[in-house]
Amino acid sequence: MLEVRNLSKTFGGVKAVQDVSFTVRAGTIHAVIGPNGAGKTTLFNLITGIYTPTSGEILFDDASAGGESPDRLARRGMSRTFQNLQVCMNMSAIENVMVGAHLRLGTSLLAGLFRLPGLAKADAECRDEAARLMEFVGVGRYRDAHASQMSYGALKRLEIARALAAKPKLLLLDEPAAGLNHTETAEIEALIRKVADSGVTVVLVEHDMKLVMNLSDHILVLDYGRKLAEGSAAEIRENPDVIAAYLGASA
Amino acid sequence: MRETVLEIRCLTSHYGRIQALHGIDLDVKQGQLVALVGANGAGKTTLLRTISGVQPASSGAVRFRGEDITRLVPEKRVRAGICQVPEGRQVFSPMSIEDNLRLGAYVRRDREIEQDLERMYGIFPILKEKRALPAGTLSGGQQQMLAMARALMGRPKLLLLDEPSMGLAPLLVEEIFRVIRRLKAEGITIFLVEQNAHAALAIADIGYVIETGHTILSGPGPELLHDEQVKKAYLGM
Amino acid sequence: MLSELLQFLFSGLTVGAMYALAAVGFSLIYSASGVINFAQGEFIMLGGMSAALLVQAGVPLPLAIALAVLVAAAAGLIVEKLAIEPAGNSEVVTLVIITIGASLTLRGLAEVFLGKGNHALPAFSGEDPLVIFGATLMPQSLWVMGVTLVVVLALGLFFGRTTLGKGVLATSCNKLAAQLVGINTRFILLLAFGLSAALGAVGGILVAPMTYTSYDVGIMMGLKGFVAAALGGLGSGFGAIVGGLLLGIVEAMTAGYISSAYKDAMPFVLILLILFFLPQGLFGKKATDRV
Amino acid sequence: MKPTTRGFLFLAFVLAVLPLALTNGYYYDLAIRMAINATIAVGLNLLIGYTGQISLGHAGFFGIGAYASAILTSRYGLPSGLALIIGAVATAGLAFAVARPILKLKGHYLAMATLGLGIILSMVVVNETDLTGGPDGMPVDAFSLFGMQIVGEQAWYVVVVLILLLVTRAALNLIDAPAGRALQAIHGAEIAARVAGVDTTSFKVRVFVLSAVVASVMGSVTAHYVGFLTPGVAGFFHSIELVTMVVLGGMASVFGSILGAVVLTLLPQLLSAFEGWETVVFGLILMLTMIFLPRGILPTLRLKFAGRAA
Amino acid sequence: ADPIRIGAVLSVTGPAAYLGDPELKTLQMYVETLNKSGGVLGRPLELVHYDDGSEAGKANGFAKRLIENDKVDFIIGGTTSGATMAIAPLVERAQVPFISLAGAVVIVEPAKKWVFKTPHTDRMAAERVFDDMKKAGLTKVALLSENSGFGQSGRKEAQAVAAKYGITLVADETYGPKDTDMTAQLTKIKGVPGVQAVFVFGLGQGPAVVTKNFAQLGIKLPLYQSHGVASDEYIRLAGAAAEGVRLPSPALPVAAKLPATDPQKKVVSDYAKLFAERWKAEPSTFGGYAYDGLMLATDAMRRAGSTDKGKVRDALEATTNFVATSGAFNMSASDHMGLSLSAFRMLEIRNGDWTLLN
Ligand SMILES: Nc1ncnc2c1ncn2[C@@H]1O[C@H](COP(=O)(O)OP(=O)(O)OP(=O)(O)O)[C@@H](O)[C@H]1O
Ligand SMILES: Nc1ncnc2c1ncn2[C@@H]1O[C@H](COP(=O)(O)OP(=O)(O)OP(=O)(O)O)[C@@H](O)[C@H]1O
Ligand SMILES: [Mg+2]
Ligand SMILES: [Mg+2]
Repeated sequence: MLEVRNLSKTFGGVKAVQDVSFTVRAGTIHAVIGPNGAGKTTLFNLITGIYTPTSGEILFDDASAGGESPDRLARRGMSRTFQNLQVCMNMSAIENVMVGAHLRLGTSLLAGLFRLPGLAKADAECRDEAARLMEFVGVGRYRDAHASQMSYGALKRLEIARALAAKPKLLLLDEPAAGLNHTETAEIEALIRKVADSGVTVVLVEHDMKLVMNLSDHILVLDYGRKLAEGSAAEIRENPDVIAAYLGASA
Repeated sequence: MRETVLEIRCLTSHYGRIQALHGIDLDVKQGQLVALVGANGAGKTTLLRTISGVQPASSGAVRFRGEDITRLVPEKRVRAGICQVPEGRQVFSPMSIEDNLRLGAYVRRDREIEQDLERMYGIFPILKEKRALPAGTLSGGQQQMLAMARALMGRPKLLLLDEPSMGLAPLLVEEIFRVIRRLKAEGITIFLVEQNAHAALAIADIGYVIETGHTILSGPGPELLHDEQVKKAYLGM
Repeated sequence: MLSELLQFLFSGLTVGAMYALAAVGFSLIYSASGVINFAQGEFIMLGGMSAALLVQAGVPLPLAIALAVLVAAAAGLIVEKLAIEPAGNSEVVTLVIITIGASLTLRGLAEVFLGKGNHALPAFSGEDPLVIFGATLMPQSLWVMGVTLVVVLALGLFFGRTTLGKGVLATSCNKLAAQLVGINTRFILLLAFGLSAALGAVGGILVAPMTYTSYDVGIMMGLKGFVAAALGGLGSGFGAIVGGLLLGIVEAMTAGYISSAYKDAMPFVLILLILFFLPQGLFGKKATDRV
Repeated sequence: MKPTTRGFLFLAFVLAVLPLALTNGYYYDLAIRMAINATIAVGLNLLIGYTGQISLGHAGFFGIGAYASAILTSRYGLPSGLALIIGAVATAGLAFAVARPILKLKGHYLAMATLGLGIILSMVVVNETDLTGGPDGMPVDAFSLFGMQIVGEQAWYVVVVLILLLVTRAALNLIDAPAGRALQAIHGAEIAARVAGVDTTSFKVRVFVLSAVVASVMGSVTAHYVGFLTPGVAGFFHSIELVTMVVLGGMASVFGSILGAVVLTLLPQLLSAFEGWETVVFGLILMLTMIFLPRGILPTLRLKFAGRAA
Repeated sequence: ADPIRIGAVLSVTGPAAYLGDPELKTLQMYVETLNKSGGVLGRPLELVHYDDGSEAGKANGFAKRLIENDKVDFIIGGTTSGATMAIAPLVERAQVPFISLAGAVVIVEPAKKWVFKTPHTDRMAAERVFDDMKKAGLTKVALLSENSGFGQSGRKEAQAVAAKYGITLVADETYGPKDTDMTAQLTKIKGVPGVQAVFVFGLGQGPAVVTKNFAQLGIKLPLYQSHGVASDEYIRLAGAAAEGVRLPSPALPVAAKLPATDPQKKVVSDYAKLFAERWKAEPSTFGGYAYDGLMLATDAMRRAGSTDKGKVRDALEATTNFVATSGAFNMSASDHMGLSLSAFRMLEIRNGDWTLLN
């Protein structure tokens, strides 16, 4: 589904991602872990078109995706959440989720201006669906709230709902459990599992090892922008390099 | 009996008409590490913001070392020694990392700033490496370290931590908790909001559990770890 | 030919230095609050008008200058205290409209109390032009350029070296965090307005001997200052100078070689071109926020 | 019934019964000017309030429409309807051509670029004296369509009110539609919008063109209605005035824009009583409104009543 | 008795405030004065005035207000030609007599039934200057005009009449009303081969800057200004640089220097004195236009014996040899201004003061 070949990205002198290659098979959950500043978020930004790669290739569904704009990639079935919240604070919570469904609705400006038939109906359905999604990620009680009224953790979940609203083929989650306690993390874990079971390929960045180990079919470890290791959860857990660079003794 | 550093009585706070805190009562004694746990939206951040004075209290009182600071402007509270690591890191993005750290010592006039700077670089070497870069270019975890170091540059008497381990790699989480223990050993009073309830309660002298703006439980940290309700709601057991 | 070119250049530098000085004031308030202060031009006007009227009333020039700067600074402080501070955490556009309101109020008050006439101020170092390779330059131009340079250097030191200066920058980029490290953000804003009003007044006083002053000069100076500041990159003192001089020189060259009718339009053509390639102006900082 | 529908019906009702209170030509004149400004403000609000892209150059587009109508009808004898359309098309073309590079800019730089564009346009109007009459301005013939002239305030009132209602309805439709949500998402978090599949550049360009065309058409209408044009209509201050209407009434509020336009059109008339102090009072009102109603008149009041948080 | 309502739309603020402000002051002052002496036709005058902020669109709106809402008997104003032209169609339709205070020729050419004006036209100013140049043998002239209604109208007229006086305009430069430095334009003019004189058409502080820059560049050519600078303020601002500058002007600035036999002497002296006393400010020739307007209006009312709009208009059109600050007015059906070229005096600045030429 996703193939990354010799991908690099530099900012001035900083080599944020260096020569990274890996493959994500459809229908699996793939984790990317690594120390802070290892380049995980940068990798996500490259895959989703927010940054243009300095070199290397990205293939999505066997077609080139490197340097394409985010909205086109979204059209091709990618969706993601952000480590640094990107929520529209000028809108209500549910509208934020509905933005996620943008591509599935009539997006023409003219259609909007003249309220072409069909639009209102589709929109109402979309609203119901968004409400369901909010319930699904656990922010149902904010159904009528404005985004600016939500707490940090709630906003994190709202982003997941927005990403899901796009009905993506490939979902990238950047630290979905940050700011959640163990119980809430377990909920999110179940949620991701459910999403994956519905056939969505998931790539996630997370520092909560329990969640990562429980969920991942495959793990990629980055360190200083390079690939440090790759393998199943069990393999990674035992990898001495990974233990030294990232996990530490306790994990 | 140790001196009570922070004393909160019947504190309420509102965002517009939404009430986020419903009469919080809470005590933090000199040198103690107090942990606060609660679900998303429980009001933890709001409580810390109210203590720092960036969110107005609607009623009730906040006393710091016996003095009523409920209506004090934020900068005076910082001068009095209350420093916060805010939620969402809040670094000064366009400014260099070193400037960020120096700004942490904004209220200080002593000569030991340079020394403290080195100390922070010692704890977080990556910050030293990137000292001249804009803080906005840092990765999420690196920014979290910066926010922590910046607060420590203020030489707090009371340190308010809003989820300091968020977004940090496991090794660094350990490091952060080590730092917290060390600060406690140095006699700094710490008020810790943490989603990693397990780690937080394990090292806390006192733990408080907050739910929709009410404190519903309190007690010695390790004891709370064995509380069934806490286990179920916050520890995922 | 050379003397002509040189004369256009002098003309551009003279006018450009005025724009630069106006731009510095914009940059300063922008640095502290992220707001474009549309009342900046009125501070320039207040400086020039007060000085001119005081001199007319018989006050010696140096004293008149000092008083005029004080008047403008006081106006700046009052605007901040009464209009910007109560607006608190409003959005930037709201604050911008407030500064437009402040600008109208100040101009209106000047109109009512200081009258609509034009006023002159004596040149600081005489009226005999300096002749350089056949081109002429007024000594007052040198004053303007010199003071602009000094002001920008001083501001550079202030922002680069002093804790207070850093505090100003911190306030604009994250007010919450600034409060949490103990910065008195209200004082910072007050300082910024007072300072930039004083700077504006200095500018207004320096240019008054060459351009005359009246209650409505602030509109044009304010606009040109904003343009120069944006051209150079908002928040950059050096950018303000380069932006101002560039603006002045392009105007003069356009008037000299292309068409005086379109001399005011040409800088904007240039600016549009520059912004297409450098969206942060010439020396503006790139946005650094990550996702 | 949706609140917006209710609001729209209320607006239509007010506009329908308003003539009862318009006892002479002057009051009609005021109402017409309000409606014209309100229409422009509603269009501009789509760009500024909803999409978050400031424009300090919209008077330039207004000017294109106005002068296109004036020049094409009086100097080239074109029918006024055709002239209006040519003006609108020219505006759309220009707006489209410049939108892409300009809308890449953010914040004050965007303000700067649009301001520059507006000033260039107004300089052309001032300097091309042979076509535009220069600073002294030029007269404009009456508007006629299929041989029928619009004469008299009553007729104009009907025309501009219909346009206002049409534009308002369309704007309300839009903000309630997916496309409108996309616009607001661009304002709130542009990157998130792009990742959700919103072609942000194209949306910005389209809404920029849309608001420019509305301004242009209203420029044509104003030209014929007033019968005389001076370059001020294309100038910087007019642009500022338009933006002020949007912000004062309330960003991202269609009815707010209308209110803002009404207030800003009415104010100079009311203030004429303050002989010599007009500017001062006007400035003070502007400041006080924004201090006490920081989100603009309508949204702040609505918030106060709905009790939503800051 | 019912007051006679005089409506005025003036540019009291904005770029044209330089003109509109003294105009308003003049009207206010003389309405007071007239009322003190019993009013007109035994009725007091009431001035209803609006400030158009130098915007023609607003002038149009306010004129409508005067006509429809305030129901005035007479309208004075339109400080600028733009404002006047925006008002003209309204008064024509509503049939209200109207005296404009603006300079453009188009206001009265062709004559519109209800529209009159008091100032000399810009064309007359250009003609007067070119006439003087011709006498001095200057034929190659550089034109530097202000980018405002006043300046551009002047530029147009100057271009139109230059040939009549055998004058070639060898340069055509402009500057903005608030520009701060005109050395670029002047340098360009200086470099034009064969240029013999410079003619500046502008208002307010701009021409003073030009004059200073002129001196700074050491240009030795004769410098002519328009009537736009015929005020003491110009001399004060430009200082020594203004020495030798020539310009056409109404009689007002030289009121004291007029020979006792001059028919205008009393009118302008009285006006200047009254204005200075009442407003503690220098009288301005533009205020003089407003004086002329009000006096012509009231004179017409007196002669018509009523405020009936049609009768007042007819009386106004029949005005003969009415001496005011701008000169002696002789209106007719085809001439709604009624001034001759001789109404403009040529002045030169010598020793920091006005000197009446010839
Ligand atoms: N725009 C940029 N300019 C300069 N350096 C950058 C930029 N973006 C990222 N970097 C650097 O690249 C490195 C990788 O950053 P990235 O955000 O990808 O890390 P990460 O693996 O997501 O870390 P974390 O777990 O802390 O979120 C960091 O050292 C960061 O400072
Ligand atoms: N700006 C705001 N406006 C309105 N309501 C708010 C605002 N910020 C927070 N709230 C509400 O106040 C309550 C407490 O929020 P707070 O941010 O303090 O929660 P928290 O315990 O820190 O949650 P989290 O773990 O998600 O950070 C929540 O119900 C939230 O929705
Ligand atoms: Mg990251
Ligand atoms: Mg929180």
